[in-house]
Amino acid sequence: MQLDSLYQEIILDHYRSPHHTGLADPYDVEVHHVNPSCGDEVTLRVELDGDTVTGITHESVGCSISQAATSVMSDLVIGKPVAEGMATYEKFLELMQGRGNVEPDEEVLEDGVAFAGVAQFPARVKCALLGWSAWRDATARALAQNESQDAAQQEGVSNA
Amino acid sequence: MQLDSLYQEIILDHYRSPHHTGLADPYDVEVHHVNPSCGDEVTLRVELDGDTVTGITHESVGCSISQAATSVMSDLVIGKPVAEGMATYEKFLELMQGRGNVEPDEEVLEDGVAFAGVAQFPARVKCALLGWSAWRDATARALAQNESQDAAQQEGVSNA
Amino acid sequence: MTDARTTFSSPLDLQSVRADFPILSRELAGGLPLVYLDSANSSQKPRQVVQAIEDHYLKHNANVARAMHQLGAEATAAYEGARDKVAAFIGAPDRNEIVFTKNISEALNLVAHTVGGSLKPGDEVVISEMEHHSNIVPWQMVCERTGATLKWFGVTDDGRLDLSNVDELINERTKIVSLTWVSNALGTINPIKELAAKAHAVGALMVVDAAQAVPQLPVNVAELGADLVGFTGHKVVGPTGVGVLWGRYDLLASLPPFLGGGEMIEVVRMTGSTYAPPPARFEAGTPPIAQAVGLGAAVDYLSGIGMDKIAAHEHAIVEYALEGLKTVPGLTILGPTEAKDHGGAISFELDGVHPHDVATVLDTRGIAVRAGHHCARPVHERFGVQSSTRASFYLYTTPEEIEALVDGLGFVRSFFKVA
Amino acid sequence: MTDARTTFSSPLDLQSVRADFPILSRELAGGLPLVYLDSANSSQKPRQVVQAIEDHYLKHNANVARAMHQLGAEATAAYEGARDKVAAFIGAPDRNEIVFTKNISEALNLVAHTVGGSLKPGDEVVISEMEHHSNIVPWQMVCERTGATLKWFGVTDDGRLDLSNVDELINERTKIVSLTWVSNALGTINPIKELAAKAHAVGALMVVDAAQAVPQLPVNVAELGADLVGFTGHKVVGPTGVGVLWGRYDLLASLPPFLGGGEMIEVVRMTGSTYAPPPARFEAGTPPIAQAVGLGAAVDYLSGIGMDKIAAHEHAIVEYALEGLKTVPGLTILGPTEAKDHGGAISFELDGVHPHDVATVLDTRGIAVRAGHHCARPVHERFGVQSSTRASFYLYTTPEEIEALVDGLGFVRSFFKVA
Ligand SMILES: Cc1ncc(COP(=O)(O)O)c(C=O)c1O
Ligand SMILES: Cc1ncc(COP(=O)(O)O)c(C=O)c1O
Repeated sequence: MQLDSLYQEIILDHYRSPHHTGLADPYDVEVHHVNPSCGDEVTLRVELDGDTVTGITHESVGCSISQAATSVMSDLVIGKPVAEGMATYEKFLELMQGRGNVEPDEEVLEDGVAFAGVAQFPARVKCALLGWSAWRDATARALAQNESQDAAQQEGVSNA
Repeated sequence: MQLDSLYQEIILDHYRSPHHTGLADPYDVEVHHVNPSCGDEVTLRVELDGDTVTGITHESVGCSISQAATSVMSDLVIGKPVAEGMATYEKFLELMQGRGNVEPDEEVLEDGVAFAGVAQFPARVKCALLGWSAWRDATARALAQNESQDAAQQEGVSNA
Repeated sequence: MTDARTTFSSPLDLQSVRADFPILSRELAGGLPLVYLDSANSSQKPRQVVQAIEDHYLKHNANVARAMHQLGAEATAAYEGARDKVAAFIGAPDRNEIVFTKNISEALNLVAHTVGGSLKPGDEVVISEMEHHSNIVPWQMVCERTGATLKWFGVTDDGRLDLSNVDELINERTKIVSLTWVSNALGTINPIKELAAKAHAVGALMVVDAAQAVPQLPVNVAELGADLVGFTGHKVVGPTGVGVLWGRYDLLASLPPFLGGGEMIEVVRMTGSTYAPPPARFEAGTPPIAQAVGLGAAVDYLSGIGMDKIAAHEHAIVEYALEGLKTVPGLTILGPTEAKDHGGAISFELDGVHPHDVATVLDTRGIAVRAGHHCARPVHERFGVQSSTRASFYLYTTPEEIEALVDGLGFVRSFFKVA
Repeated sequence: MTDARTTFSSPLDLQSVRADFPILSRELAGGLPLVYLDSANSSQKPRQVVQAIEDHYLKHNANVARAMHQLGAEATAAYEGARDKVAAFIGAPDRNEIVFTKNISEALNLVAHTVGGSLKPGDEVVISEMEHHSNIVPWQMVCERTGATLKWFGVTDDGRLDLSNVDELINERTKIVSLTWVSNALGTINPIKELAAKAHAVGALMVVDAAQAVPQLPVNVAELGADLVGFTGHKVVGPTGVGVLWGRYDLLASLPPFLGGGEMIEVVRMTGSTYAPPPARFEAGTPPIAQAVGLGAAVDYLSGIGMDKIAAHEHAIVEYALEGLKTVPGLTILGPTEAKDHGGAISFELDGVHPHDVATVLDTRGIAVRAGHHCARPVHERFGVQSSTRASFYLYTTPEEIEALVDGLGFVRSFFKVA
């Protein structure tokens, strides 16, 4: 029973056929994140158009939870403004850290509600957050990079 | 009672007027030993004639036990062959480590028997051994130094 | 009796505090009661701390971080929970600023190694003459390795930091200022906040040895203005085998690792490795898990009583003790003789009796004090004394114990016939 | 069932051993009994060890070496007594060859720092692909610092050290060979004695990571022929927060200090310091006193049972487990598949199920195993796997627990529909 609440069918489906895998070109920033305690790894590319996330692709090795969570994260964030993606992350984080006492918001989290059971397995919370942390890092870098390019263009300076 | 067994009159006498203090010239080797846990220090000079200890002088800062023990040690060792001094040391060490269960040999240890009570104060055993360790170190060095000088002389080589 | 001694008042209910520390009612050899006046050396432990350790081993023991099973999750929650508790206890803005070490000595070596590793000839490190050896030797070692120069504050005759040349000492070459907050030898409480501002004004980092401060004072590292602050578990009614380094997160994140091994890594390849972010970066190998848990229980215990009350008690006891010691003929106090800005340790000399002999005679009366240089040889050299006797106090120290010390010193004098 | 499984026999009275470990009869969530198969990660503690720690804190607690009073003498006797016990347990010729550290990771860093500090470009350090990160990263760091070159033994397909190029690897440029005795990931037991002789033949030092060996094998460092050997308290039924470095005395005495601070000094002056002889030289700051005392109780406990019997039990359990695991379809064992020269840890892959998922599903049945790379990423890379599941055993492991594991793996397969 506890097990089924962890391994919901939605999770196993995303695990068996994850969305947005295969690293696409072009992209703004690529990052590589690992979970040092268990060895899960994700390589993730992000593309922004202004403040909107136009693309996320990833390649990862890892358990069902980390793979499925990265797949669901991509679904949730692609096409949304960065700020909305970050807000979704906050909701997801709250769910993960809630030790089972947080009611998930299906409006916001969509397939992400399937991860509610993970919160009862503290050791697996990191797995569910790996893809998110990669996306947040990549996005922050992409924003900074695009900003400095904009600034350079406005000043009429062109970077090689 | 316990106190009086530690601070025997003999010890306090040696403490108040230690023998063989003031660093004499000539000497073979000078060493400086410290008890790092409490800061007691002794500078000690030794002079040998062949295998006989002809002189020990010392200057020290430290507690009654360490000062008195160095004084008694000097009395016991001066004029004796090195081997006999080392044997006396072994007896003294045995007494110190005996936790009060070793009967001191007054023949060998003379005034040193007064330290029997120290064995019941493990923290003070180091104090009673400081002068002895300085003497043993200095003597070992002096023997080595004299030997190499002898060897040099036999080979007809003179050291500056 | 002087006024201070007759009007002793403390906000603590000493009887109930003492009931938490079973060792205090232990009988010594000869049926003597224990008068423990050596808490600056190591504090005693309340049963709550010992119980927390026992519970951990017997019910929740497993390795942390890496273990995915239920015991592993419990052990990790306990260990990381201790990090939360310690962060809250010292006012750290971020739990990831708390690094667990084995003692404060390791913490100071970690700092000397990682911050000090980038020192160059011409750079200067400033310490003081009243430091504990653990805040001297690591700096000597790193200065020797890097060619940087070690400078130090002197100490005034009344045992305060000599600040007369502060602007000369802390100058544009200064990269690190590392000072004790409360001296373990003199009891002096140093003006860290002001000195941190001076250090920052020249772009230097401020490191604080808070080994004696965290046990006694309400501490808020965010307000202190220092960059790195260390303390040690066994002096805050916690276990041995655990210490803490707090550092500003961005500073910690900029530092290279110290020890290498499990837990501190990100990816290990035979050809090279990358490292985890703080605090993991600085916690190589299996950490002191049960000890951190015990430390968590210790800071809970102290918070439960209230650090403000503990500080007030400490102040009252120090005042009482200073007055009492001043009544002993031939006794000279090293360091400040007034209770203002005076931590809970008092070192002194007794004319004509060596400190070891003082300590041994007191010990035969059940009174535990420390004799020697208390790991602070330079400050003894500064005062021209080879060693001293130190009495130190904590939340469980009673005025009766101070009386026992004063009476004991009278006995020492008569025993050695200096009375 | 195969023959090996039906004929299980151990020299230990498992029921009475297990009675000493209260955690083993703990109830997990959902009322499940605990099946603890993660002892290579951290062992459980018998009540004797926990009791010794409690006794120490509640009756004898004080700082060591420096304290002259009765409690100080008792604490010092307990701490130094633990040194005697550990020396006897591993056959050290001299008690002063035992250095207490916080874990074996610190011990290996100490060695890399002090022995490795004198490395020069052109010098070589040899490790292996099956090392724990704690025996890789410190060497990477010191090689980077000194310009020396890191080399390593490969691992054969059946999980043994690849000795085919040993005479090329260990050559006249080799200064240090540092190898694990028993692999924590593969279980492999390495031929340390032979390799130590090879190292010595070229004038190199032999360092041994005995973190997994000391718990399982009767150890005599004098006979082993190595120069430096480390192990860690929490894996030998002892406390966290304490490790051991053994070294030949003359070698230790020739090494510079590692961490600086209290206890490790001889004379401290502001202008420079001199250092104490070993072991104090390497024990800066207040040592893990209660932890050493607990470790002393732990080695007493193991000696009381008999290390030869524990080794025989471990062998029997490993044999039983290997046979059992071989009955699970789709299961591939990493490393040696025969019990000969096989320590008490077995890592494996299960087709179609990620190790974390294996571990989590087993956990819901009360079975605690480890999933990941067990702080040994390179050997996983060597076998082309990202991670594995590891079951590991100790003196309290029963054949019934192995059965529970095998059954549990069957359930994992059916749950993930790979059956
Ligand atoms: C072979 C080996 N070496 C080193 C270590 C590191 O031990 P610790 O984490 O106690 O320092 C371990 C265990 O984690 C190990 O199995
Ligand atoms: C001011 C100060 N700094 C550092 C230390 C060192 O603490 P530890 O021995 O726990 O590392 C002490 C206590 O011994 C101390 O009083």
